[in-house]
Amino acid sequence: MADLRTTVAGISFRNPLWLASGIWGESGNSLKGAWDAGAGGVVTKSIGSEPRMGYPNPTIETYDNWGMLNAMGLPNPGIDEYPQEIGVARDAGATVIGSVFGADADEFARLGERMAATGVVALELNLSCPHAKGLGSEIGQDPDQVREVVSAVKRAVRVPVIAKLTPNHYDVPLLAEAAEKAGADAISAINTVRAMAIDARLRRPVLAHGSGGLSGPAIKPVGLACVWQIFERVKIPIVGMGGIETADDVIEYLLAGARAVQVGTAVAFEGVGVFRRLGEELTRRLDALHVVQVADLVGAAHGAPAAP
Amino acid sequence: MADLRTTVAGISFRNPLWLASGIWGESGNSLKGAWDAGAGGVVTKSIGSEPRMGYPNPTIETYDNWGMLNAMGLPNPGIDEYPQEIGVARDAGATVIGSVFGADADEFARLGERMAATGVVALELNLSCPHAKGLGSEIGQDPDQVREVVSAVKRAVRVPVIAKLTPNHYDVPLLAEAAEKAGADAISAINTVRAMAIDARLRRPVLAHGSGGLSGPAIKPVGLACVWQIFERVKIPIVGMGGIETADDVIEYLLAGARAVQVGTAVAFEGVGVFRRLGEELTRRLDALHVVQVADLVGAAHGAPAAP
Amino acid sequence: MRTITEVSERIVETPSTVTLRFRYTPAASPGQFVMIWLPGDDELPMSLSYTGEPKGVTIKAMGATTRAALSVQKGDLVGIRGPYGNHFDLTPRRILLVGGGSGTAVLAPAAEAAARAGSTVVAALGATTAAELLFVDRARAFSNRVEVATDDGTQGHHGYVTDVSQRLLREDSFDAVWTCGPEIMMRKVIAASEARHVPVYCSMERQMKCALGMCDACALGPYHVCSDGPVFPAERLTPLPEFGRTKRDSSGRRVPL
Amino acid sequence: MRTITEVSERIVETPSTVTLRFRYTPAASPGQFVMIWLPGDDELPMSLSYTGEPKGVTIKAMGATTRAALSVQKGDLVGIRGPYGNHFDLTPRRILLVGGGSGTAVLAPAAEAAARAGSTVVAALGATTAAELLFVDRARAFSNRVEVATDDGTQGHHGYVTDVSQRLLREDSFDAVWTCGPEIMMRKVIAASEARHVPVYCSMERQMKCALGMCDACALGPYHVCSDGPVFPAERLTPLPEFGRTKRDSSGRRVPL
Ligand SMILES: Cc1cc2nc3c(=O)[nH]c(=O)nc-3n(C[C@H](O)[C@H](O)[C@H](O)COP(=O)(O)OP(=O)(O)OC[C@H]3O[C@@H](n4cnc5c(N)ncnc54)[C@H](O)[C@@H]3O)c2cc1C
Ligand SMILES: Cc1cc2nc3c(=O)[nH]c(=O)nc-3n(C[C@H](O)[C@H](O)[C@H](O)COP(=O)(O)OP(=O)(O)OC[C@H]3O[C@@H](n4cnc5c(N)ncnc54)[C@H](O)[C@@H]3O)c2cc1C
Ligand SMILES: Cc1cc2nc3c(=O)[nH]c(=O)nc-3n(C[C@H](O)[C@H](O)[C@H](O)COP(=O)(O)O)c2cc1C
Ligand SMILES: Cc1cc2nc3c(=O)[nH]c(=O)nc-3n(C[C@H](O)[C@H](O)[C@H](O)COP(=O)(O)O)c2cc1C
Ligand code: FES
Ligand code: FES
Repeated sequence: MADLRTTVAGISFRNPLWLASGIWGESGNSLKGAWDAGAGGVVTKSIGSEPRMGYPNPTIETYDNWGMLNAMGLPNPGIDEYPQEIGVARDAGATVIGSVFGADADEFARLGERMAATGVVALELNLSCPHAKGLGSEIGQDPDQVREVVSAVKRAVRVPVIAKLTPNHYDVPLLAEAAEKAGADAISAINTVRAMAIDARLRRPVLAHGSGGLSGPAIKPVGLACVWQIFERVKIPIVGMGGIETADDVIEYLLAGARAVQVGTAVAFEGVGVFRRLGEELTRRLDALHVVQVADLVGAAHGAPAAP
Repeated sequence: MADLRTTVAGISFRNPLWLASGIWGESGNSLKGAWDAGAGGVVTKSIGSEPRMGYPNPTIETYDNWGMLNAMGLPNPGIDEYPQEIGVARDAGATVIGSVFGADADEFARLGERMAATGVVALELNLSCPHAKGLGSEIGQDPDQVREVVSAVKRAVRVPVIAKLTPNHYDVPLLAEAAEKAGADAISAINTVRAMAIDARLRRPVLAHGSGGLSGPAIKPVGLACVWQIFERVKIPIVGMGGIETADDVIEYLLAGARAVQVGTAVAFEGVGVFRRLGEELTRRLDALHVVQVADLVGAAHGAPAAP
Repeated sequence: MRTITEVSERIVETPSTVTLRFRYTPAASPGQFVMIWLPGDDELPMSLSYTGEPKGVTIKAMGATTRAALSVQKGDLVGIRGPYGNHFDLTPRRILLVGGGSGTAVLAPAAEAAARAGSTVVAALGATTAAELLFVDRARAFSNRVEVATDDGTQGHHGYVTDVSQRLLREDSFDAVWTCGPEIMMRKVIAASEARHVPVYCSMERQMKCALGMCDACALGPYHVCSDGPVFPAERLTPLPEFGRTKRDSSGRRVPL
Repeated sequence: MRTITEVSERIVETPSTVTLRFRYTPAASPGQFVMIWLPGDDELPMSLSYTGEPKGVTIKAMGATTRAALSVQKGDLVGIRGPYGNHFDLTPRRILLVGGGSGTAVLAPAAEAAARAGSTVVAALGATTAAELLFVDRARAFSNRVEVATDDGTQGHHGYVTDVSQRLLREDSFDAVWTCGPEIMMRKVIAASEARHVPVYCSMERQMKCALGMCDACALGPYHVCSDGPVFPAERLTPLPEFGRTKRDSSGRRVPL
């Protein structure tokens, strides 16, 4: 039976299927729930310095079974309150990755330090929320600021640092290179794609915030392109995501260059049972393809162009 | 009955539903066919200085009914041969917009001049193909180069110039502003979203070119966000596109700020009859909403945020 | 995917409560809720107080948005998505209903359906004052025993509805108790029912954003009220330290109820 | 959406032609084609020479890619999408088949189906030389009159298959002619049939990229071969200046056939 274990930045995960940030990650009980349901790692909601209410509703729009738009606005209880939530998840034995967002390198560093102190195995820096002015997205689109933020956090913590990138850029690997140069231990990609819903009859945007971020199956081709291109330009490991729903989706991300993946929207469409199903499906599929371990697939589609 | 006519950059169109570039636009007979089928304007395939074979097959991947990935690689017969094709469409009375792509401002200007000489009502500059190195996409992501190209073309021609933008940028309106400053008469958006398909079993990219561009319903939320944001930052008219399949989709683009729209992938999913159906549906829908003319909807959702 | 639909009827139920009826065709079971968007304002979770066509929600003014909802008029457009969540088990038996304030909104259609399916329903309904009593007439149609309580004694028992339900539990025998209202009230209902070994089902309320079991806004212990609830058997709630004590605000912080 | 499927059988039909069979379950009618992807190489349009399970295509080496296709072995994986395009009308009647070279590949399953449905089929099949004659035995199973022609006279009539079909049109009466082969051949078939007022249906070939009626690669006059064809009644083709004379290359330029 195929071995689902994977290693990212020296940390070993029981399987490559992580809970994505912002899904089930505001409360410790939910992190624990996703872990108990079979996730290989659980990423917390992105946490800031202060409690943040997020945007008013509507915060969500769904598109049949192929996509979802959200502008939650980074609601989170703030770093003062949050450690107790992580405590619940850690007590349950979960491998927790702590996500943080901030307005500048200093804030990221301070938050990173406090998050690291909760005992998370790694930090994920949200450099990529497409709908929160001044909180990550502007930083995340500028290679210089990416470098500054990552450097500052690296100086402040000893746990591995994962830089989470936006797809809303003409050259995503450029951002990955900046993160790598600054010492990032891994890249995760992608956050949601900038998007919007308008109601024809009401003549207004649907989301209270106006624009939001697209997630789900519709962005899988976008995520794959980003991971592929990042893999060609950096050496540090990649955690891929965007639209994962099936074992083949996972395999495609691995082939593009990811060492692990995150699952977000599928939790809404299917429930947290998605982790168990994906794990089982992945084992069966790897066995059928005679793949012994996840690592054997990482980046394996590179160098095999579709035409001569 | 609602009046479907619309005006873009001083040119009047019998309806706001244009055939998008790259769909049915390589041959004059097809341009004529789309016009006869009810399109309000027809945009040619993007034409370059030399004949170009494009990429080998596979050039296409489809996703259920919500999206399509392509890397055609800008095949086109070249500007020497192409005028005869436009002749066929013009003889049929079609309102033709000529699309061109080039490697630098000079080439764009020379091509623009020759395309304008064929009698097209306007030029569309393809500054945005996501999968053709050196041909539009690099130019189209750099505001300075956008300005140069548009200025050069404006000096060379008297017909209105439409700058077609990519969504693969952190600040699409910045590109629109550059085009506007350089004298562009209109903006069109969006071209396809950079994306990729990988086959899990074959361990290779599906498209011969590797990456490609996503189109169809999946990118409608992305196109709406771009048009909305461009509308807030420039005064020149906008032609919106990305995933249009229904009259409501058209209305949403109008509300976001478009004065006309283009339809691409829906021609593959439904056939060219999509133009007649959309025209009829749009008329009925506007009547039901008591909208007298298309112009009344343009940008009408701005200033009506979903929450206070 | 929201459906934009017209309010086809607006019924003032009490000084602080209105019912909005609207056409919304997806099938729904009593206990389920919808997200109702008041365009230009918030989107709120509301139990369906009418699960057949036209569907309906019954809204009590609690804060800014629900107050705004009271001014929605017939013909206005609202956005509906759902229905979401689980529902009451309608197997025929003897059911005691304990509704506090707007909590009666979700119990009424469930009791109606249960009665139609052969259940015997006894209802205890409470409110601050007589004018605020909700759906008493509606309850009389599905139940031949409806008892009310008001905090100020203007109608029925002078005091809490839990006094009434406690008495009913003593006087009569039931197979199940269905309750919705302030959590402190539901805690009391549970305590009294457990003493008599009657299983209790509570319809819970928490802040909601996605209603899809994703955003964690409605986290309640290990559950998400939107997807694991809103109807919970009491034995799932009583072990939770937050039940009747804390909820989470929009930021996810725990705050007192 | 492509289906990746294994080649379950590989049959060498002639020195330059092989048939590949594979499991591909979507329903198909004779005349339709698929896009077959040889991973690591090109993707090509190929008519289904077998429309039932396992489906099959019959490929003649023409250029680089089709030569590569000849080396595909049993067990190799190929990508299939489709079927695309229209198909032959299988209403029972008297049908004359005129196949040139690999053109017989698309006619064979159509004639089989027509014969099964009650048609009488007479077949005229041509090739450069005896060894290159395709599906002659298969034709004998659905037709009791199969005549062949070879350019070099190694089998049957020494000369063009159109000589044979012209004679058959004179000797016999037909309700329809189905033809596939070089366009110059099909032009001759049309001329002879029109003289006798027999409607002709031609299966056309053009460069294909999308196969979805979108990219214009297969534009033929006002038609797209992939979505309006590949089967066209002759009266749609004869008015076209390009029919039998020019095609478009990958860039869309008109080039001589
Ligand atoms: C599944 C579900 C079904 C519901 N069904 C109904 C219904 O049928 N009828 C109805 O009137 N209401 C119902 N509600 C509650 C309703 O959604 C809230 O009362 C409403 O969100 C309050 O909004 P507001 O902005 O007016 O009040 P706010 O300004 O947010 O708050 C007003 C006051 O109410 C309190 N409050 C707000 N929300 C809640 C809550 N969820 N639970 C407890 N106290 C709260 C606040 O703390 C404050 O004291 C339901 C809620 C859920 C989750
Ligand atoms: C709908 C359809 C169904 C087809 N069915 C079959 C089939 O069942 N069996 C089969 O063997 N082939 C079939 N073909 C043709 C096959 O797709 C082409 O022969 C093939 O694309 C040639 O590829 P190549 O790269 O090997 O040749 P190239 O290197 O592209 O060309 C080799 C030679 O063939 C000529 N040629 C290439 N393509 C065509 C064409 N489409 N029409 C005419 N001449 C051409 C070239 O000009 C050149 O002389 C079909 C084509 C279409 C459009
Ligand atoms: C409701 C919602 C909330 C999210 N919140 C966050 C967040 O707080 N921090 C973050 O880095 N990403 C956040 N994301 C992005 C996801 O982590 C993920 O990158 C994205 O949704 C793509 O994966 P998916 O298609 O599997 O959902 C959020 C996504 C959704 C749908
Ligand atoms: C097959 C295909 C070819 C295209 N070729 C071009 C092109 O040559 N020039 C161009 O500006 N856009 C081209 N596009 C982009 C479309 O014009 C359009 O911007 C995009 O597809 C979004 O619209 P849609 O979702 O309606 O297809 C092409 C799109 C497709 C699907
Ligand atoms: S409201 Fe989002 S998880 Fe329940
Ligand atoms: S192959 Fe693209 S239109 Fe026919």
